[in-house]
Amino acid sequence: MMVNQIPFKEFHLLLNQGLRVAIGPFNVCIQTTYKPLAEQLYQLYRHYRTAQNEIAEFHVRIVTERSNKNPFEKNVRFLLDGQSPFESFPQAQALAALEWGINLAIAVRVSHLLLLHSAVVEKNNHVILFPAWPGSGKTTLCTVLSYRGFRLFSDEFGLMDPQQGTFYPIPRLMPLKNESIAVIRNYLPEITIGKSIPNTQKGTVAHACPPEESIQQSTLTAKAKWIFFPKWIADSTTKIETISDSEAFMLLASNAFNYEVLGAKGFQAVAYLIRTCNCYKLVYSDFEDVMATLQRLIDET
Amino acid sequence: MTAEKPQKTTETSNRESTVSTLETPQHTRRKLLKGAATIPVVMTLYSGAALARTSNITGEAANIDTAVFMDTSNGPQLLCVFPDAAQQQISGDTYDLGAAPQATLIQDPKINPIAASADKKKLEQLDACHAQGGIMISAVAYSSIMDKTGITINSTTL
Amino acid sequence: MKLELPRHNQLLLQAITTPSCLVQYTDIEWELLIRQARRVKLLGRLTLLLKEHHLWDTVPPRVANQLISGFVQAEKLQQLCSWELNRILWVLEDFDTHIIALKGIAYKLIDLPYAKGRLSVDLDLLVREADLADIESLLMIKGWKHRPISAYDEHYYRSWSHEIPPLVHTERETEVDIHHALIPVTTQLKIDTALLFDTAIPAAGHPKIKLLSPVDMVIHCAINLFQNNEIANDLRDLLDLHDLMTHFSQQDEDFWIQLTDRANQLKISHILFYGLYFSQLIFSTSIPEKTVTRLNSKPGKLKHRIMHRLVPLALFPQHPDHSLRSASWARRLLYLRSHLIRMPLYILLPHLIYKTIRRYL
Amino acid sequence: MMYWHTEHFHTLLIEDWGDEYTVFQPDSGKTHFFNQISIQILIFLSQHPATIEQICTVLAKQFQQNPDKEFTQNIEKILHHFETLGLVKKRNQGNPHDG
Repeated sequence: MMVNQIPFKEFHLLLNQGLRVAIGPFNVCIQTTYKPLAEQLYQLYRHYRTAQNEIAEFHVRIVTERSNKNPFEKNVRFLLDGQSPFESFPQAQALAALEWGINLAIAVRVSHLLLLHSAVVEKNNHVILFPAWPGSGKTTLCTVLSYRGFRLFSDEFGLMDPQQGTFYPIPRLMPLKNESIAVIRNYLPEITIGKSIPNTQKGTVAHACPPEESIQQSTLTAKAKWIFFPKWIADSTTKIETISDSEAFMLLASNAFNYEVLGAKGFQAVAYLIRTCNCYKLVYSDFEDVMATLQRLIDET
Repeated sequence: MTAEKPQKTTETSNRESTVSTLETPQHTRRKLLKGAATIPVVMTLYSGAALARTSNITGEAANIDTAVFMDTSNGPQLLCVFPDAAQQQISGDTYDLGAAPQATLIQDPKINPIAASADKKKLEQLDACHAQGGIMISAVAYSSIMDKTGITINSTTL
Repeated sequence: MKLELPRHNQLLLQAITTPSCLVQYTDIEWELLIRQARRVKLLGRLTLLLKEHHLWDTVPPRVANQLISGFVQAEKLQQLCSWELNRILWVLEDFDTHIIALKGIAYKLIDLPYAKGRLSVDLDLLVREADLADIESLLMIKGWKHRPISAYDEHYYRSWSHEIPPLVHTERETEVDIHHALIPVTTQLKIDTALLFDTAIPAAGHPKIKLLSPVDMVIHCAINLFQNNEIANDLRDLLDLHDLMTHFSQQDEDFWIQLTDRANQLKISHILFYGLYFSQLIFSTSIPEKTVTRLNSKPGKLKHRIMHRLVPLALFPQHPDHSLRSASWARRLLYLRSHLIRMPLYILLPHLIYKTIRRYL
Repeated sequence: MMYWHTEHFHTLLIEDWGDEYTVFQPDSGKTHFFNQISIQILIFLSQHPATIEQICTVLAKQFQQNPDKEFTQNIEKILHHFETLGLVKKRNQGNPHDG
């Protein structure tokens, strides 16, 4: 059952008790009685599949509480299995808190897969990785690509099975930050973007919905073929520079959440990726330009 | 006997993986290390986990009120974090591949938390932090990374 | 007295004591089991049990992935602890002394069954008090540092505790806790560390490392649980105790007599009493009947009854979605107890006030 | 005499990227990057313990260098670094063919 096949009233009721949503290879049980969040989720999660009768890996809650600083104000708190990993947030940031919280839960708990910190898209059954730290514009780039012919795997996590060498899609809401929000609204006016949430820890955030097809195909895995270490530099022309295997190895390994936890398996997985992928540094500013460049590279190989 | 080519020491015998190299891309031989080949070099990779987590969750504190001040015997001290080491490409022969985020407590100027000057002094500590290339980190970010793999500046008996 | 556990805790206990019952668990039960096992650090243990009982193929895939993740993390932390010890030994190479490895790393060194799945975050070592200053400074020269702590905490460690402030090497993450005694110095109980070194046994392959004798290892485990800690979510530590006693008693038939003799000698038999009692109550450890009667001192009836009510409520994890009020109270009371037995009131009251204030600052 | 020897060399996983190497050290769980000369030092020491002079003589020949002061110093520096990483150990005396 898809979320958009459920009437809002029922959806809200499910959220009160614990709504189970399939997000890539994981099921997340989300519980909240905070109605504004229910409304946002009803809009932004509408293409996700519910998994009410399945085991959920993550159990998260958003609860409201009185603010310590201002007794007339209410805050929201994120809970993972009843434990609170963060301070509370202003109510308006409930969605951002939920999304960050789920990311944190994945990042700290999952160790049966290699977790690269990377945007991931797929084209012609080949995965393209964009491993990078925040500020490189990977979410923005990823949003554009996923609505322009590439299938979205994730704007944040490269989930790799270290045995098989395959990647699992985990399409989640894409948190656009600050200037990127307007950039994407202009460039992709047709897509669904949630309300702008100002004053978060990362400035203003607005969540872009992944394309419906990407969510529907989120059980289809694929192997990686290209790795681009991206950097967004204002007004630069698109530049692609090959990098050496050893450098790519070190960059990729240091861009993973749990590379060291996996020990020898992580080492072998990264070595495998480097041996089987073409690795480049990518500098860009213009979407059309970067897409044309990527397309050319894909066609060549 | 050591003049011969290095033996291929890749130990793959215990590799359970079914991964196979189907099509090997054209691999470039441009080296990570540019420059003298006769200077022995070893670089150790530091875990990216902590940095990834900081940046994944939050960034810089929005204002001084949400920054983290640690209580010390010398009054509150700003937690100053040096982020994003992995992105700094230091010019020269090698690439700095980054370390786990480093943090320090700013000691000057000393803050008396109940004095009227406290807010001004807090901002001065922030300047001192910026001068070292650091940022103030929000309390939220701090609490989310306070476990073993994050910045572990504070350890109390709580 | 019987053990009464809420349903969700029964799911956890059954899984550990009778893994064969897991084939009957429904998805809902598996999910609740995993969430509790994670809270009390037993994912690695469950993984080992399922494999040992050839049940791995019956585990639902979503559960199996979480178990593997838990096991991999336990393995990684063990590797980090072993490496930290390796680096400490390297620093102490020219320093003529022995150090005793405690807790998780010791269980690994004696090959205690299931030690491979045990999650231990810190490296715990015991040194002779006379060596303490030298060892601390040798480590600090080679890059270990104390985490910045407040003057109050520094004072707490140096004056009242049985360990120095934790050390962490600048390039690594593992915390090293160096103890000079097994019990905080503010406690009325005293165990002469020299006595422990006298009977310590060598660790295979590590000339500098020693291990507590089997009986002392058990006693230390009981002290940690019922004297030094607050018991909340410490089910794993009681399981350690059960494992140790089971393991040693199989190796040496005089084990139980030696254990009670030693407890009497060290004047901690009332603490060991709780260890024996709860290990048997919860994990059905096979302890000869006479063992308890050989203890010189036991808690009074009322104390015992209260502990019987409180301890299981605190040891087992709360239901992750709805916490029991009785369990919350049990935890609060045991928290107070743990402080009362560790510190005289004139230290304790200011200490608790300080900690309370700091929590709300 | 001071002899250097490798520690658990056989456990290392080494990926060869053409004159540059990434090495996984299971004991420490760390990944290291090596260049050609630094990996050759390890390989040489894994075959038998050697003094700094022996290492320099062999390496200088292999890399067609003068075993001058600077060369020796660089080798010495890296050996001490290897030691802190737990890749090599030094031993003061005894039979060099023990390890």
